[in-house]
Amino acid sequence: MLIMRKVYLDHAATTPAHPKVVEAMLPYFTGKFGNPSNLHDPGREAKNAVEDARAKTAALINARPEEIFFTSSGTESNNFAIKGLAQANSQKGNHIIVSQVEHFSVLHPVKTLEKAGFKVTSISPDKEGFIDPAEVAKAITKETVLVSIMHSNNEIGTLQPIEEIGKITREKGVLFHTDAVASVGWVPVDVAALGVDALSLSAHQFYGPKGAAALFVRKGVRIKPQIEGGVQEDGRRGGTENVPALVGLGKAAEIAAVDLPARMKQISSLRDKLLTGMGERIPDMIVNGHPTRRLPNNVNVSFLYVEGESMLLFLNMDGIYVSSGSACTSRSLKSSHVLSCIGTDAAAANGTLLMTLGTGTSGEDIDYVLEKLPPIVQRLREMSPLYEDVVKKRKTS
Amino acid sequence: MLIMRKVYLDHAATTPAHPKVVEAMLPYFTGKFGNPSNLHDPGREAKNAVEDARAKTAALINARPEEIFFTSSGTESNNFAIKGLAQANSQKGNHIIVSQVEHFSVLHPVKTLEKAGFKVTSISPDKEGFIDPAEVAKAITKETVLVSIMHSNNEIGTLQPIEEIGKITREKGVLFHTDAVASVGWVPVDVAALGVDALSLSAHQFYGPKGAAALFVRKGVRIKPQIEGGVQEDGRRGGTENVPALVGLGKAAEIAAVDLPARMKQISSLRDKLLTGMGERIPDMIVNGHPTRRLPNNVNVSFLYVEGESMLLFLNMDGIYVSSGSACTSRSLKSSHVLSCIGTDAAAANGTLLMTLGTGTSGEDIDYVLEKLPPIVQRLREMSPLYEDVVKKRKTS
Amino acid sequence: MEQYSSKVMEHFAQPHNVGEIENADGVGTVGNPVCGDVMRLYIKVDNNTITDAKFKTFGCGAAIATSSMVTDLVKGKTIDEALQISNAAVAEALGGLPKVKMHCSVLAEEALKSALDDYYKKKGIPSPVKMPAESGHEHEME
Amino acid sequence: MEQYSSKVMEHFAQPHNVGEIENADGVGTVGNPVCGDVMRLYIKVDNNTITDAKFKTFGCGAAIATSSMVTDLVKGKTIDEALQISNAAVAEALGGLPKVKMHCSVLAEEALKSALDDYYKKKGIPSPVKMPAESGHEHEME
Ligand SMILES: Cc1ncc(COP(=O)(O)O)c(C=O)c1O
Ligand SMILES: Cc1ncc(COP(=O)(O)O)c(C=O)c1O
Repeated sequence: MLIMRKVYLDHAATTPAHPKVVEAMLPYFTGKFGNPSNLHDPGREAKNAVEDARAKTAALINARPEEIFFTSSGTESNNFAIKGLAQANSQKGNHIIVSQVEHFSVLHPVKTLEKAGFKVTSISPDKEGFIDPAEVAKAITKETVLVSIMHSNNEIGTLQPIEEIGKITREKGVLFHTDAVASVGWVPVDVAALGVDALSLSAHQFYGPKGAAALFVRKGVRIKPQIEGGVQEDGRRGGTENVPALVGLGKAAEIAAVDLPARMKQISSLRDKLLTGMGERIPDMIVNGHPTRRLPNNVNVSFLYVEGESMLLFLNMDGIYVSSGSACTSRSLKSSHVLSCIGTDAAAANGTLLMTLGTGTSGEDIDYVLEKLPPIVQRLREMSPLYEDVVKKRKTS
Repeated sequence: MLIMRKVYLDHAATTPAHPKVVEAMLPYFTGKFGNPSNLHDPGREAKNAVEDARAKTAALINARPEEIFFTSSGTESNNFAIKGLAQANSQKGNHIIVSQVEHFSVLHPVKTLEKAGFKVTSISPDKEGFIDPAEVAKAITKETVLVSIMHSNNEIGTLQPIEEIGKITREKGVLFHTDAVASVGWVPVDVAALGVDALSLSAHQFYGPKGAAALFVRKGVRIKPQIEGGVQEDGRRGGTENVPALVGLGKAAEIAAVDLPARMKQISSLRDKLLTGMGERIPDMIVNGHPTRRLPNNVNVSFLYVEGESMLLFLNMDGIYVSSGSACTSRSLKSSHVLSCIGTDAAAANGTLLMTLGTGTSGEDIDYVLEKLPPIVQRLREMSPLYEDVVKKRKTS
Repeated sequence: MEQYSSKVMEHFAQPHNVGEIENADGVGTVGNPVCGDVMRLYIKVDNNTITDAKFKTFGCGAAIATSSMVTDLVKGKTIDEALQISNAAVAEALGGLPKVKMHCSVLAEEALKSALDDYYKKKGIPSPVKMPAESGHEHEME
Repeated sequence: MEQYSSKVMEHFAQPHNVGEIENADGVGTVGNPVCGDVMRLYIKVDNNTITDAKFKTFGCGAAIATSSMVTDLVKGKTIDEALQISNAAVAEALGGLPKVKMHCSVLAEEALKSALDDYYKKKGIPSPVKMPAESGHEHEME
């Protein structure tokens, strides 16, 4: 029997939990199942586990344990940061600055605040998705209460100049949040060096479990709870703690802290192999994002004249799992807002594949993709009226 | 070696996950780790698992799958219900009706809405914690947009007349939410029979995992998302789904649907044995809550002249795990608002133990408690100046 | 999003009638690359009967499958019969389409009508073809 | 809430000096059952020295442990020395208390001062005792 190779290249969507993460979580479902709010031994045991996880999560980003507030997802962390910081500090002003390429879990809460009377400045990126710190500086007014610029973009992988922006916001006394959900576990993230006041991270993005995430909030910064009515998380976020998942987050943070340098080196070299290999084999390919300031595991390319979902589905039949920026693969039927903001032609955007590598990706996996992908693109091009038109035009010219 | 008996009587705080629940969850951490938003096979597999869990959760409460919105905790479900329903339907009016004995995850969001301009009527319970439907009817005005009355009280176990209140709210065209976090899995809950428009439940309260909960929202009822920016949960609640935990919730719901009648019968008979046994062995004991309309697993008693935390700690040394309504065991250092609302004397409230049985509780466990508890109460009374005064008074009279 | 039916996947994986017809009697191109779907349909007409149909499509799985299906359906039909083919018929023949992909079947109907319209034009006959009303995407919330 | 130190648990599980002193030279009762803590402290004084101390306490683990500790501390001390015993000293002797339980050590200091005050009153001497300022709970958010 032939066993088909499976190549998962969608680590920006989610990662499998590390086996040691699952092992660490397991005792907390049945044996050590206590509620951390309780005073008895089972409660204490659970409380200690949560505090241990908090310390490990803090250590990964160079924060203090009491600056870590656990949530259930990166999306919740971003909602908490945007709404919580704006609401708790609105006496300072009612102006918010974001970038156009933020995740919707930042942009939608910002839109909600806008409806409630906040003013919003949305900074546009350059062609490579980069936000110019000078533009942020220029946008800051006396009324500015919060700046939120993501640490790296989850689609095109561009790393933002957070440290530079942090210097500006600190100088001007403005709160600064960064969505580091796509970064933590893949590149070094140090809240002290970055000078941020709040930072979002999500466990399932770096080999932790789904359902566990955190918001770092610098000591002394006020934030309004969004999930209210519980003493948990120092009164900032109610709800019985998801003890096993938080233990898993702690473990994933511990592993990432150790593995990070090797992880980055190995993955970026495979990333380069994939990118170069595709470029050699497939004409009319555009690489999106910044050539060097990007996440080590991120490949975002547009294949002209073909549509993303159909590529994705053919790759799926070969056991290769990727994402696409295509309108057809989004539930909104709009192609990626990130690609459109960096000026990618809409037709090209619809032919975009997002391939994100992981710690388990091998050289053979990349070879396999380089074998399977080119004929798929070629076959779809031969089926494409856009390609037909281009070929005819090329012939006549 | 003597192995100490461990008797966990704090199932209202949290339950262990059922072994079959953990078994059902396990494949979704590493093998089937996909993100349900993705189109490829790992994504589909995860999506199917979430939809299966949704169907099972719906079945337990007689809802339709598309009426179930997953969240991360009972607290989040209550926040979502209160804020989401009030905000989405504020064109109808700005008056909210709740009871005084609601969980803080209902009361605090209501307080937040009150600060934002909503008017609130808070219905007081009778001595047994019961809310009179006639009082709810009386409180409804043209401006009333939402009534929220809990299905059962998590401290004193009183079951509320939800069906009667549902008749009134339907007649008056007012939205009705019930917090059934303490009820689901312990007593039958049927959203059709109850006539509610929204209902909260939480997996860890009935042998599911922590981190998985749901809000039922009747089809056609509008609700404003609180965690925004994701396509998940039909656009109502963003954030990558906690797939393993939701699978666990589905499994717990499936098990509860089958086990419920046996569960109720067995547990209520042990509950009666505990209550009678304590009453026979310990003088000056008050039973809180309603004698019959109460959760089958709930025992809430006040032992006069002694303080709850010290009882709890001595019981803990004997491997018996309970909660207390005492001010000292709450992080707020205020004794239970529920006991105070039903008129329990504050000193008595500080001597309250909450003991909640579970499916694993045995007759021997109860015997053990009946052996260990009376000498603890007696010892603490002999240490108590309040008891000294009472004994002296009794002697002289 | 709902999953594709097995029939859709069949037609997507091995689409029928891919290609061009040289000197076709009618050609219709509909859709927009910005929205992610462009369909081009070629027909050969002999004695008022469609004897051959081919397509080229830039688009998602559903777009390719509906193109494959609509070309299957028209072959052997008279012009009048072909004009009766609705998007619902195409979707039904594929065992249904996910709700958000129904616009692909509309596009297939449009492509066919546009090819028939072109056929009339080429013939110099006033075209009786009415293009379907709904042709945009159903935009769901993000 | 932080956990109790092992010293606190020791004094809670096996408190020293529980009981009454018949015909005590000073008795002080402080606290309020509504707040969850009432302490009563008895002292026996001989030649300006506290020769015995006993307590009865209604309260949490920390309340019982601080009562036990403060009675230990005063035994053998002169009245003047006893007046110097602060709540911080009691907490420190117990290896620290959780922040939200510091009020229990304040109560223990109060109980002692109240017993000493009573001693002076019984003796008919004007009392030099000043009750500590802070005596309420630190109410944290719910
Ligand atoms: C940059 C960024 N922010 C936020 C999120 C949302 O995180 P979660 O999936 O944990 O809700 C994601 C998820 O992919 C992300 O990439
Ligand atoms: C009645 C009631 N509502 C809400 C909650 C909050 O649920 P969770 O612990 O899942 O946040 C509880 C928890 O004990 C409860 O008993």
